[in-house]
Amino acid sequence: MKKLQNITNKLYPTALLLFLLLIWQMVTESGLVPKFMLPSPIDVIRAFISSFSELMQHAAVSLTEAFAGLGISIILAFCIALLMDRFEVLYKAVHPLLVVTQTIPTVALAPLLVLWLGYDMAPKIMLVVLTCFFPMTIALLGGFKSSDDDAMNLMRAIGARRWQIYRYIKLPNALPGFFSGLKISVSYAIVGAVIAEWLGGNSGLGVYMTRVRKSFAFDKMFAVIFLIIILSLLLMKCVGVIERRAMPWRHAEEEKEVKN
Amino acid sequence: MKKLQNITNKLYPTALLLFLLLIWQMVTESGLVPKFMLPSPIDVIRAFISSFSELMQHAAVSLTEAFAGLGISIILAFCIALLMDRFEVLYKAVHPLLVVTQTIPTVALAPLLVLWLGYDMAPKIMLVVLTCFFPMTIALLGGFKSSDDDAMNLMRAIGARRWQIYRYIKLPNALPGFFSGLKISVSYAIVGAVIAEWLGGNSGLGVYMTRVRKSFAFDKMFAVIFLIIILSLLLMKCVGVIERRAMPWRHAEEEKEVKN
Amino acid sequence: MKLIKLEAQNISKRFAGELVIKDINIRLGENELVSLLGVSGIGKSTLFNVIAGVLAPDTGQVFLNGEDITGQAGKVSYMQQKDLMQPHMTVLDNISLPLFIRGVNKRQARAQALSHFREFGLEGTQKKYPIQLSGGMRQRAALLRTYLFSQDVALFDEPFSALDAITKTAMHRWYLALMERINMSALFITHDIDEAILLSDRVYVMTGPPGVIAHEIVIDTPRPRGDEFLVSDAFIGYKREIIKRLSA
Amino acid sequence: MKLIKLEAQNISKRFAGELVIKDINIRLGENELVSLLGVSGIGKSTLFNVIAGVLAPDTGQVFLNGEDITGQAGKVSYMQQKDLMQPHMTVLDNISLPLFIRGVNKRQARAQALSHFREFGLEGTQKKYPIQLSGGMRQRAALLRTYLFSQDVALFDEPFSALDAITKTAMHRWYLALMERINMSALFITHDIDEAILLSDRVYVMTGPPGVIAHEIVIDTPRPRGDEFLVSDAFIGYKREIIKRLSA
Amino acid sequence: QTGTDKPTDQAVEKITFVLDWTPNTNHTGVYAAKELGYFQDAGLEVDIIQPPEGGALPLVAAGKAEFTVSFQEEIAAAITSNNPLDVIAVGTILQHNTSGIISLKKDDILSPKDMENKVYATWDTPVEKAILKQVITKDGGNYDNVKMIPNTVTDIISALQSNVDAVWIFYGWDGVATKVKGLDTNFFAFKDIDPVLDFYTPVIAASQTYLNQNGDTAKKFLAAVAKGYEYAIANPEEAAKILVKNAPEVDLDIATASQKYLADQYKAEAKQWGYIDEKRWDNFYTWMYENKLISRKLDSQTGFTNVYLPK
Ligand SMILES: Nc1ncnc2c1ncn2[C@@H]1O[C@H](COP(=O)(O)OP(=O)(O)OP(=O)(O)O)[C@@H](O)[C@H]1O
Ligand SMILES: Nc1ncnc2c1ncn2[C@@H]1O[C@H](COP(=O)(O)OP(=O)(O)OP(=O)(O)O)[C@@H](O)[C@H]1O
Ligand SMILES: O=C([O-])O
Ligand SMILES: [Mg+2]
Ligand SMILES: [Mg+2]
Repeated sequence: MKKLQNITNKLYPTALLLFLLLIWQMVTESGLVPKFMLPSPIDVIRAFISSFSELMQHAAVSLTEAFAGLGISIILAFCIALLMDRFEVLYKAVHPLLVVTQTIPTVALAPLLVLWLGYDMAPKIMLVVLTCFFPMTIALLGGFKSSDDDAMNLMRAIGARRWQIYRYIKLPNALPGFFSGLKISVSYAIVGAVIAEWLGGNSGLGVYMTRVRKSFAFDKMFAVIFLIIILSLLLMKCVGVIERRAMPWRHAEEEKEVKN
Repeated sequence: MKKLQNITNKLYPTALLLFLLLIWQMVTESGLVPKFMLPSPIDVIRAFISSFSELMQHAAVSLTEAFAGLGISIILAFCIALLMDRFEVLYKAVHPLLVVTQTIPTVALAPLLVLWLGYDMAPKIMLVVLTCFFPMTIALLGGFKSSDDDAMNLMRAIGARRWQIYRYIKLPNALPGFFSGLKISVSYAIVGAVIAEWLGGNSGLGVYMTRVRKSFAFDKMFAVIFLIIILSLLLMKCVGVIERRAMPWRHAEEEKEVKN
Repeated sequence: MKLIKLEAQNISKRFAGELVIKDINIRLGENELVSLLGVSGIGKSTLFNVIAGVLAPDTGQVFLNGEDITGQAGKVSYMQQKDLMQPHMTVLDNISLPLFIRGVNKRQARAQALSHFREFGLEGTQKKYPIQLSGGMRQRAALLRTYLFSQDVALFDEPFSALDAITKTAMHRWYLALMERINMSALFITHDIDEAILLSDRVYVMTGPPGVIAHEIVIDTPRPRGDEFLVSDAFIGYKREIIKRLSA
Repeated sequence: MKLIKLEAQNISKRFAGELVIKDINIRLGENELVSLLGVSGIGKSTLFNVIAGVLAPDTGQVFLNGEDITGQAGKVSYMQQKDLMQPHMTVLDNISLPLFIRGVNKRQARAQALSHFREFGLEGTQKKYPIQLSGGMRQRAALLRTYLFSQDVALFDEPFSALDAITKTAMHRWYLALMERINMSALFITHDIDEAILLSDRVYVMTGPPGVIAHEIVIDTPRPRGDEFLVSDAFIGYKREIIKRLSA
Repeated sequence: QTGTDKPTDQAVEKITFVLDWTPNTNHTGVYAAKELGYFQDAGLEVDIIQPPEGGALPLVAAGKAEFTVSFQEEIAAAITSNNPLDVIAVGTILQHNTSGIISLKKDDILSPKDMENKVYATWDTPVEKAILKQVITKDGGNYDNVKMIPNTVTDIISALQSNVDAVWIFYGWDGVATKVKGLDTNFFAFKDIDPVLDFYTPVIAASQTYLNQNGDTAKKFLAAVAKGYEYAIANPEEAAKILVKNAPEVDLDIATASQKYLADQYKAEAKQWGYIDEKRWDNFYTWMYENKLISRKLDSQTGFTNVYLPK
């Protein structure tokens, strides 16, 4: 039953996607749009295959940067969110500024980052951190702050220390938010790394993208864009899998929902 | 009472901000970091004042693009969300693709947009739409879909037509989500317009930013960044004000919360 | 027997293949208040949804004043367990909603609704938002909204179950007094045995699953019923009987 | 009077300048079950928070076995209206939580908790998550958690009010039977007059605002109290008295 | 203002001209033509536009712009790609390749081989690497010993003071800027090492389709532009002011110094501004093909034309 539903659920978007691709192919075939302005899907697939090994090499670099940046973001977000939850003064002082930092056009900072941090991975990782840190922190903080007051009263009534309240109530309560924040962040992370690479570097999808663009290979450029999308989706899927592992009680809740 | 609290609430972040600015000023004064790598806050303020009229001219262009893009996004988001809520098939087919489009690095598409749409405002507005459309649609759709089933049953029981259910239940229910989506979107909109302007044009903060960057004027570049932040915050504030006007019942709810 | 306002015949309904209610037959006479008592999940709300025309039954028919209204919404009033006041509308607009829906001009609708505010103990609340009302007031507002939609036949799905005991008692008193003044035939779902006995002319006891009408008890204590009824022998007798039937 | 386990003397508490409870004096004897009855918002939970040491009173003291425990958490068991089962822990871990907190080794804690599962009607649920339990089971699990924290003195804040009438009746029966077997002194908050009479040795009636103890009623019907007690004259007498005191 | 003899009934033709970079002294002639009314006199209304990152050739090919600033090697890439772009050079802005390697005096980079073991900020393009290899090898050095780091130089002054030793620059802007700012530098130009490297950079490009349909307009445009550059050659200081007026963020001191330098470079020894020498052009394309920088051999006289230049 459930499996069947899964299949039909995927049928609609797949059909729509194929339909869109078909239209795209037809538009380019018809010559309505010149090829150099819009390569056809088949051109793009061909470019993807022919430059596959290059793409993979560059993807490895971008992924390394994305993961490093994500890792740092997560650790930072945990520390800051914990401190902000623990110390009200800190929350009051830092939270409004955090919100403000979100309006900083990170991409605009990229040239400065290169100037400050040099040409290696550091500025790229930094840009990823700047992009991902905020949603992670807000998600975690939301989880901590939304913990049930009554549950915490209960914990206090049974004599729990502060860290025990974090251990048993606040951290588990923050997990769902953490994972949805993470899902957003993984796709930001890759895109962040790519944008940072535009600013210079020897390898990475952003560098490759600049190169193929400068040699007017739009088919390869589209191939890179598609690779980025695929990588983002794969990573989001991975987060989904980890999420299910980390929160086994969610199965129970979902089953309950299906039943009702 | 409330006013006093408002003031102390703003005291902490303001103090922290001033402290950070002070440190920044001291770092640059001390010569620890060469001026060309990091202009001091005072340099930036000076740059802001000296180039104020230019900044305003360019800001007007960027804001026009941002508003046009936002307006189109809102209209589009409303239409698409309505259709997707109304027709389940459409929801099933389009929603997964919408999520996927979110992983497209819009900035990467920018050069293509210029190629396709030319030099004027069109590609910039298009990029703003691509950036803002998704969060708006998802927010609206969430509001429509989360409308209370029982309330809708009640409406049906009293003989309400479909449009009446939208009028009295679904649209008001989607408003809070709409406004938080809008708050995110306004800051995305400005940044989106600026990034699009990097791609070429005669005016706009992005064009100006590129120029001052390429003519070694980092103090002016920081001034642009700060202007962008200020504009984003102002716009978010405006949305907040409109939100309060559009949802008078929120006052009642907030008062209740303060009391409890 | 009084004139029959509403009748449900042989109603059955399945969800995902599972039989939830089976061959339900109930009647509601003019100006009668009839309660439906049963444990959680037995299918009481499902039956109401069928009667209200929001849900199509698998078998059976619903008649209002002898006319077949099976599957037609908007024929009888319906008040759910939650008061379902819309937070974004003033109390007055919430209450006027059924009239708006029916296409009554807004000014007229509001005036009509307002004319009942005193009777329903809602004076001075018209410009407030629902969140500013107490639980009891919200229920009275929902009741007035139901009443405005149709003074004829109303379905009440646990209208008082969200209230605390003291407020609930006050609401019972007020409702009994109201019933003396207005004409309304009402079908009532409740979990609360005391409430069913206090308010009803008859009580249907539902058991299951699948949900069936296991018993019908006529409460023939005359109205008005005061507080002393709650501690009378007659009351105890009904309660004993119902507890026996429910656990059967 | 039995040995006094718990005593609260002259408790007052203000929130934002407003006096919520005023000069509250209550006692709880060994193995006694004492109920606290009062309308919503009168300050019952506030009083419990003070006794549990979660909230500091403005005036007054709390004594446990003659020792001043004012403002000290972790001295008495506390069960709130919501069952507060943590969704992310198995039923067994939820119940063992007080032992974990106290620093008992996890395996030992689980074994100790498990040894009571039969008694509390929870066999077979240990590996489940709370969401997979029925309302009644969750309340029993919360009760066991409370019991495991301290067999001595427990505070129950509306433990059964979230249950439907039928389940609640079953829980009452089960709880009365449990009381025969275990030793526990319990202070009980409820909105439900019937419940207070059925379960308690004494009932404190709170009125206000500010919340004060208006009256104390001793329910001296001997235990075990069966279903027929609910419809007995004595029961009616108590109920009449309480209704009078509450509305005074 | 020159007296206008333009017939008023003739419709004004709009032209979009896309730069290759932010406004600088390479573009002065175009700004001068606009400022001094040469375009207006020719019945043209010219919009000067800042470029997209990565060049505007596709826009010209797509008909979104009429003219753009490009480079000889960029045109080679465009016309040899899988989906070739319809673009062609219609005139050169500078007669010679004034680019080369700049470094601080203290680094002692006097000729290409001195770049060994020095840090060079590379744009990481195949053409650039091939050129470097060519000059270093020819100078007797080993190209592999140059330390390459990605080029993100936006400011030559600060770059040379950071960990970068050598940067590829156009002397007319960055080289002059270092002088104005008082830096002691060494510089060598590629064309002085190997004549084949005296290719055309920057040039003005258009699409052949546009030229075929609007030959007269193109001629009018280029005539006005040529007049603008002639003005810049004759009046460096006035020309610098015109540029700064149109791009206020440009440093007037650098611009003036740059104009003075470029006055001798716009036209140099050529008989007219913009003229592209067939041999020099072809030689460079041959060199590109031999170094596998383009996928196919280009015929002689491919990629440029002088026919739209004023006679
Ligand atoms: N739309 C639906 N789809 C599938 N199952 C449903 C649906 N609505 C109700 N059910 C199931 O039908 C049964 C009866 O539900 P119903 O709400 O009618 O019970 P109820 O007697 O009103 O219970 P309560 O007293 O808790 O309100 C339940 O098992 C419920 O899960
Ligand atoms: N932390 C708090 N801060 C301010 N006011 C509070 C706080 N906790 C409770 N109150 C107020 O104190 C009063 C008593 O609340 P309390 O929860 O003790 O009542 P209660 O008798 O338990 O009510 P219920 O039966 O609804 O649980 C209420 O008016 C409530 O709004
Ligand atoms: O224009 C640039 O290629 O940076
Ligand atoms: Mg129901
Ligand atoms: Mg309470």
